[in-house]
Amino acid sequence: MGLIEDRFRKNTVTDLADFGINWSRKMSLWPMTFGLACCAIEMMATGASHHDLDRFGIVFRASPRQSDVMVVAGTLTKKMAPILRKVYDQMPEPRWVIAMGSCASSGGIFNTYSVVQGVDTIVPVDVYVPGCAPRPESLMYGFIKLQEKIEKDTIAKKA
Amino acid sequence: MTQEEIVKKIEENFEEQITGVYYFAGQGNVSVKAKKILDICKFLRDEPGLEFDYLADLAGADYPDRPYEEGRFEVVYNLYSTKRNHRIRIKVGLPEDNPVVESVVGLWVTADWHEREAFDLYGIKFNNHPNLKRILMPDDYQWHPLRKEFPVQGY
Amino acid sequence: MTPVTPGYYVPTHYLPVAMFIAVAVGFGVVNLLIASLIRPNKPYYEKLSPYECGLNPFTDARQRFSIRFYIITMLFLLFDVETVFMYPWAINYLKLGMFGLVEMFLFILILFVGYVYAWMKGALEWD
Amino acid sequence: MSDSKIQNLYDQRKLSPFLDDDDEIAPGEKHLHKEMIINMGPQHPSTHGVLRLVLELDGETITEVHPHIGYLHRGIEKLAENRNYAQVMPLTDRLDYVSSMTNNLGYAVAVEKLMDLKLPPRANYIRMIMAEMSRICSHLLFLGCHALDIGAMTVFLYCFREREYLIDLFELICGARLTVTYIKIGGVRRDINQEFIDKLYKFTEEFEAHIEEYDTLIRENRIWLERTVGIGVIPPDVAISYGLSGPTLRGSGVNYDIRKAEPYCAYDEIDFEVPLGKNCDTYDRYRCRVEEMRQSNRIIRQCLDKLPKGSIQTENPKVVLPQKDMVMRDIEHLIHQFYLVIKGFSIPKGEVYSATEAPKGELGFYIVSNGTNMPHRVKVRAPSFVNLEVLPYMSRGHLLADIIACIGTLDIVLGECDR
Repeated sequence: MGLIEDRFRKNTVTDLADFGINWSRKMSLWPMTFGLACCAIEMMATGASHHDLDRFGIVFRASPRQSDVMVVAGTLTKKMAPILRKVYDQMPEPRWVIAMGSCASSGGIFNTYSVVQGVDTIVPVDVYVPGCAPRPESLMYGFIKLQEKIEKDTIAKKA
Repeated sequence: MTQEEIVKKIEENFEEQITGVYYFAGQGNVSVKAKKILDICKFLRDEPGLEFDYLADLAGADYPDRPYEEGRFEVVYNLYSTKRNHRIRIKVGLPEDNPVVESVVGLWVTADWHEREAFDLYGIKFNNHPNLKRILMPDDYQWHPLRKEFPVQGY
Repeated sequence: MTPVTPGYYVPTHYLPVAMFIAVAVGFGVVNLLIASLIRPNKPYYEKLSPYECGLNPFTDARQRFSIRFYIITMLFLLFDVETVFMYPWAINYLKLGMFGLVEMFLFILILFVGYVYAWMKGALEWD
Repeated sequence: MSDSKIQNLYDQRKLSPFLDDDDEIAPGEKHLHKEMIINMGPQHPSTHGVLRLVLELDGETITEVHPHIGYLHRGIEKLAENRNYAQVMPLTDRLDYVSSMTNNLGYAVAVEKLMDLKLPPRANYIRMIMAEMSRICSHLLFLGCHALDIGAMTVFLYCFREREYLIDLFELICGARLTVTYIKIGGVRRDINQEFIDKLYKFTEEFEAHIEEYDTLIRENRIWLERTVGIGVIPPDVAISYGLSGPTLRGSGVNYDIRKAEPYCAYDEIDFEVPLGKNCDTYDRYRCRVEEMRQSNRIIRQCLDKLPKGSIQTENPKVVLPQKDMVMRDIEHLIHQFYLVIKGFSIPKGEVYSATEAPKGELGFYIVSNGTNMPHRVKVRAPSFVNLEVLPYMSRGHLLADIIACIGTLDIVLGECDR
């Protein structure tokens, strides 16, 4: 944050500010769909009408400029890795990454010459959603876990 | 037409090119020399009785422990005729040091990407192919991954 | 009317309009100012590079494009301004009566001549 | 950091006026200044995955398209060469992940042709039901995404409502929603129970009305017609030369459906029509796929009516795991189970190419066996890989917005395109 971050010791005013800022961030997480493979279809199913994601305030944005969280859904290959890194860099600052599916979390069953064994070697990952094509409910649980992580964020001076 | 009739028709016209014929699971395989592959394919496509106008699949294959004259690499043409509803498979053995064969893009346009993939994954070169570049691997990749000596996890 | 000192004239019945404008502009500016102060601000080269679906941009974004776009923009501006002139006329159309009607049609007629001229010169053809 | 500092940092690493070294626009042609080059890159909402198109534009019309694929190449064929025949089945799920049942079916049919294995009729009928259900799922996803790309938002939500219903049925019988691995070599994993049959029957009755719902939404919609009629025209002979298959080929009027040409499973006992297009454009391909959904619906109902009794896997103990209780009591079955689990079955030397009708087109498996329990070579003839080749041909001369309709109508899935 510009002026008010890392400047004040933890006190009631920063707690109130934290509550306000974190509440607004976690309640409107706009993910950028980084749909690569099978998990992208499950992500679409999660976003569709049956397991609706809009009720979490989660609206899928296509461009990195307007998104807060990047959902890496599918197998990341070595040819695609620099693109993932570049698109991650182009996201505005309070940004998080959800590695959806075992391919994104650890390369999954594709331990081959062209697959990056885990997205965390490329971008810092906040939440790993297990499953090979994880169920929509587990993706929603991943989002809830990310919201809990955002709640603990603070603007006070880190000790 | 049954597989035997098709193979007989090929043998009548290209007797000296054929290096082997065998049938497995009701499907005929004709192995031919690499030199006249274009004429054979043109014959198969334009012959009124055969009319193989549909190249279903062009696959590369790697047989490292085959004797030298049969060739280590192999290009397999799975042909199908939409009008006569029959299939045939033509196989071409290529030596290890210089796996080059004529490109059949002129006969079936679909061969363009199939041949680029065979080049990319096996290193089989195709003469006068319009745009012989890697298609699946990054362009600066030095190896050909589907060769048998290449480890699964890569170098 | 409040006593007015000579040389200083406050259009009192315009005061609410001025306050209204001040609040509107102020609301916008203050919000933007606070936002720019407290939002995280960590720019670095990759973040600022233009977004090209994940790749480096081929050529600079400012590129020469064909003249057709320019001609169309000019024509559009011209006729857009014409319609803007019609608004005040349309509001007190009744007060102006016949005089206003004829005047406006004369105005439209002049611009119509310009429109026909542009059409004949082929400015509207696209390719 | 003040603005000026950012600015000179920006100028310091000036944007390269030329392309990256690996990017040659056209063969042998270095970066000549074309009108405008737009990169519709791998991360794009409407490229149905990680497809990258380098578009050369003259104003708004497209002069040339260079598709770049390989961004999802996971080396499935290399993996398949190091696994025994039964272990390759989970890999085939991830090829065309929208309809994984038909991939399993394609691979199972190929291996059974290689081993010359006969299946009991009930297994064939269950396989046909599953294949047609996943065909409807795939066409529903095509319709939803194609309409969403062109701007009709509501069709997407309607289609996914039906798709969820079918996926719940998949989950009912095999536990997984998307990557099911339900069909195995020599039969199917579990028998379908009465609850599944009733629910599926109820679905087939309602589905007719549902198709009418989406159709009335877009069939005569002026915007839809404007965006699809006359777009991406592929004449029949060009379609055959490009090796297209499936609804993309049948949209151009070529009557080639593998379920009719070379019936596998028990398709010859079922009667259904093959919809054909007349004027080879995007609208006809869309009509073909919607009509195919109706035909699949008919097929499912006929299969449910004629579902024979009997076992769901072959009797050959070398191939299929014996019943659990038999294994506990009989040493013979125990040995079979042990061998099958540890080594899997091996197939004598030989090779076979078998094609099945996947929702996207002809899904062919060319399998070479070398006598051991692992295949020597598994080549997947992916319909999306072949259908994508025609994209440059069909989108030349169209406006930039029409390429989205062209990608949508080819119905490509990058999982099987890059393998």
